[in-house]
Amino acid sequence: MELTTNVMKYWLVTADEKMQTHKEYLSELDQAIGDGDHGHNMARGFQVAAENAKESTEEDIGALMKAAAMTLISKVGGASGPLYGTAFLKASDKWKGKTSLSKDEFAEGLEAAVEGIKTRGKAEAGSKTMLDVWTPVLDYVQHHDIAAPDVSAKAKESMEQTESMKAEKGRASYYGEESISHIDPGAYSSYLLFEALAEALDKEEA
Amino acid sequence: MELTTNVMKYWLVTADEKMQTHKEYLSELDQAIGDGDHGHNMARGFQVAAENAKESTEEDIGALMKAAAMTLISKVGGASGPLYGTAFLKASDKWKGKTSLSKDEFAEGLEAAVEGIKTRGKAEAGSKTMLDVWTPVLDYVQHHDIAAPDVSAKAKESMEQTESMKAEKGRASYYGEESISHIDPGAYSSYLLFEALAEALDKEEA
Amino acid sequence: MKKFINNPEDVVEEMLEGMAAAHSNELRRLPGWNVLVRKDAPVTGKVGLVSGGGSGHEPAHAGFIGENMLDAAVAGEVFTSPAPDQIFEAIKAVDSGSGVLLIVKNFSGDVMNFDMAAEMAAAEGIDTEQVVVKDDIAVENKEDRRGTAGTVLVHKIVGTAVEEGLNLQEAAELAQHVTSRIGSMGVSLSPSTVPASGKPGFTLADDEMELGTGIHGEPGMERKKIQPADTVAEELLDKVTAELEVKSGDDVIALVNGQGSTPLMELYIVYRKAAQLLSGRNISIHQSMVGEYMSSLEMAGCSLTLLKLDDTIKKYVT
Amino acid sequence: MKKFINNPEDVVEEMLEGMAAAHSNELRRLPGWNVLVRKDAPVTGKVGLVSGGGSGHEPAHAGFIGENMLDAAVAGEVFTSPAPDQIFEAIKAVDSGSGVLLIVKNFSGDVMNFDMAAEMAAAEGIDTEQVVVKDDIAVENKEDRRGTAGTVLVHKIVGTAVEEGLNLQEAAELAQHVTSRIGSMGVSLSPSTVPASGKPGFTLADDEMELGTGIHGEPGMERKKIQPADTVAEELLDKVTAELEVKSGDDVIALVNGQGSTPLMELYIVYRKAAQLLSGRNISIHQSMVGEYMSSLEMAGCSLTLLKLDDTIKKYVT
Ligand SMILES: Nc1ncnc2c1ncn2[C@@H]1O[C@H](COP(=O)(O)OP(=O)(O)O)[C@@H](O)[C@H]1O
Ligand SMILES: Nc1ncnc2c1ncn2[C@@H]1O[C@H](COP(=O)(O)OP(=O)(O)O)[C@@H](O)[C@H]1O
Ligand SMILES: [Mg+2]
Ligand SMILES: [Mg+2]
Ligand SMILES: [Mg+2]
Ligand SMILES: [Mg+2]
Repeated sequence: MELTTNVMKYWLVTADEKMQTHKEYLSELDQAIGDGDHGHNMARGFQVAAENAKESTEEDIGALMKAAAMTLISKVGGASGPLYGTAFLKASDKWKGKTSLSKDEFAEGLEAAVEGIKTRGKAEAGSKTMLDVWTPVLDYVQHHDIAAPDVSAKAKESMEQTESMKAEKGRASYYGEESISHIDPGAYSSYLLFEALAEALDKEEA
Repeated sequence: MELTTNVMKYWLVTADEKMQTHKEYLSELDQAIGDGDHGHNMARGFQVAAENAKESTEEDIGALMKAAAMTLISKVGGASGPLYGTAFLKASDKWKGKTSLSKDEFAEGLEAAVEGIKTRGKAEAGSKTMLDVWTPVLDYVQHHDIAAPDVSAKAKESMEQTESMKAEKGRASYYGEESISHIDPGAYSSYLLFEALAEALDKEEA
Repeated sequence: MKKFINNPEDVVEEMLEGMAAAHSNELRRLPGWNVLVRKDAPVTGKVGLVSGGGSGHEPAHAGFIGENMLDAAVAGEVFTSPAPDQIFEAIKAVDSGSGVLLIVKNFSGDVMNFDMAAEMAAAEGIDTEQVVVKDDIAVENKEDRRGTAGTVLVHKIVGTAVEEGLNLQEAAELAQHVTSRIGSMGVSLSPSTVPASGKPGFTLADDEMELGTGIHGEPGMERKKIQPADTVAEELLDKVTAELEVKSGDDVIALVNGQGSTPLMELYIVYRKAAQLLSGRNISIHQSMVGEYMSSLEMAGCSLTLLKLDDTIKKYVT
Repeated sequence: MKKFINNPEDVVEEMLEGMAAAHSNELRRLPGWNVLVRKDAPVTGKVGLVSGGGSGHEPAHAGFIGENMLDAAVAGEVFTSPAPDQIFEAIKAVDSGSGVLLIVKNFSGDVMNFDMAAEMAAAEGIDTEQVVVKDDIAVENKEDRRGTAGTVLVHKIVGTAVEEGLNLQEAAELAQHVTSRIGSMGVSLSPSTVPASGKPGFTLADDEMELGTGIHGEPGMERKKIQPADTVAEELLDKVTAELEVKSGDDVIALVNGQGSTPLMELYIVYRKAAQLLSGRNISIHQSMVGEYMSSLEMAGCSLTLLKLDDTIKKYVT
């Protein structure tokens, strides 16, 4: 597989579509164990990131993703803004100067992204956060020849598993035991992001 | 007829009982075309006035009623406090030094009371206020040999007539046309006062 | 009714105790009376300034006790005018021999009780003057207009003026002059509940607002579907400027007052539009006030007050 | 949702425009940014003080810009932390070369965004320090405690201290010291509604209150039947004094903060009981604050904050 600049753009654009479509649902998830803004935050940020990507003539994937990172950092706000922003920023650094990514190059960027989230959020997987989607997806990508349906399935399964977890980070942690039996909103938006990636991979394969 | 000091005390005590019994109703009337405090205002003031009257060893009707006036002035508050207070104060002046009142002496006090209300409230009968009970009752007392049932009937009839009037004074005036088809709360409390007077007259006759 | 209270009958007493305890550097309570006075009252050689009215409008009036403001505030029961003996005590406590100006909101109860207090003062040889504030232009007949948030401007301007040495007669004239140039108009979204009654003062549908409500929830001019903030601001502004005949080149003080549960955020949104419109009409805002100055318990809503300045008044705007 | 707004997406922008217009003598807006700064920023030779967070807590934080207080406030979307580039602009605007102290309420979003802003500042050679306020004792684990009304005390005390010449390191240490001696606890009666969502943040039965809610309606410690004000005040006070180990002979600042739609009258009733209990325990109230300092839109409720003073802090209490 090769991920071209166009595929990466397509990833951002598709991610935005999904955030817009699921905006209310994401905020509802956040209403239950947070403050009800996650969908609005994600929709606000990805909208601008996707618009910029669409208009961009940038060929360098690193530069493209860095621009997206900066947009997410400045538009999303809340906790998810710095986390998604840092993730994209760290990945973009690995992808600097490239116009196409091999699977391993892609995985390298993803690994940097996950490290970035962990450092920024002072968290590990298992605390009922977006990391509970990013970490297993990274693991999967690192150890398999990735195919679109598998990435999507992995993300979905991981997202669903956050339902039974107890939140230990972020706003949801104040809900303690009551956070159990709710899906983590950041995990859900991350699942949407990787579903968009799967569609981008599909496109690449087509 | 002769109204003794004891009868006058009995008037105050009975008036208080009626204000307490109808406290909520008076406030409900005031809720419709005012601010809903008339029953609370009247109950607060008459309670203390009646307590003082009960404990008082005063023989002078003027002094007794002046004390009641001062209590009403300081305890009722709102618009009805100065109005009832002034009424009793003006009447008490006419009754100074007396331990018993003839019908004419009583009427003289009542007339002073009505003048007091008019001056204090810058109002005349016909504006849907307590004056629409006080004025006809005064007129009746001035021109008839009063008997308890008649005083009570006159007050009741006058009170009921305020229902169809349009308010032009006090808080109810802001309701304009909407004040129509509501009984004026001050008219109702005045009716209670004269009903109490009727019971006092009854007592005197008994 | 969800309130932090103990017994509904004790709310005023307990509030006053709380105020006196919290602000003991600025004011003190007259023992046994529902009156708070400036700590250093009576101030020698200065005309005393007394205001008051029913409680439930905090910070009015006790919150405006201090230098360049009131010398005393008298607190009635919730939404009920205080009795004359209370007002009289306030007058006695702040009179330094220079006389006392009473600032009264135009409600029949307040007017009558302050009148009686003035008579009591006269009987004891204390000079008083009264100014009755009638700023609520929602009421058509000028003489019947209610006193609302504009009253606070009278406290501040006349408060400054008497501190600078105006005598009682001059202070009364200035107060009258200021009052005649103030107009206010309110709009409410939901009612308040007086603790003693436990029931909301009026009802409004979920999508309705009422234009022109008084500070106790007295009826306004019109009920209508709730409008965007800009539309509301424009309507309030148009009504007030028309009434005061404010025109290009004029200077005003603009006050957006919160009625109780409307967030400061919304008050600023309303203020923003009013300020834009004023500046578009070449009317300059000499001073802005945005916040709760004359509240109505937990009523949701706001009011806009303008004071049309002139050179006489500007001298005392700090 | 009954609010004076236009488009829910524009509330923060329009509020900031309103604030900048209303208070142009005290502050100015950084063009294009959701940042309000002291009019004369940067103040030569003075450490800059920046705070901020989600909007909806007005007057926090912009209402505390001024001498002896903040140099800048950064406004996020309603109840949403502002982004690092916004904070970075604030830092640049107030840095006079003496460095900038960031006062952050402890929410993961705020902490991360202020962290990133500090990194951006470092990359441009601007010194910053941060203090994270964790005053909400309703959360058991000290490190996870939320930042609430106590934050305002840090603004004021450290604001005074830097005006008197403390350098960045000293200011950060003082801020840390002050923060460690602040405890707050809230109790809510009804929720607020974020304009963008249009739905109340939580639900409470008609006879229920929630003890320990956060300023965005985060869950508290316990829901129970609504209690009389005196009981509520005592419970809040007991929890806070126990946590801070306030004892006979100590001096405190006591702040009763309104969450939005609770009338000032009720806040004073709560304050009254707290003050009585403190004085009964021989704890002296050095300074009292009663009102809305850190609101939560139109939430009904209040919180009690104590700051346990010592000689170091007292120097800067004005
Ligand atoms: N420290 C953290 N580490 C990783 N993810 C976090 C952390 N804190 C929050 N999150 C993620 O952010 C999501 C919430 O984002 P959002 O609602 O946009 O921000 P906020 O909580 O500030 O309102 C959570 O569902 C969780 O997945
Ligand atoms: N100017 C007036 N003249 C005569 N009666 C008046 C006047 N203003 C008010 N009232 C009477 O007072 C009553 C209202 O009293 P109350 O509710 O106790 O006071 P407030 O209106 O201040 O709340 C009215 O129903 C009316 O009968
Ligand atoms: Mg959220
Ligand atoms: Mg009434
Ligand atoms: Mg009343
Ligand atoms: Mg948020």
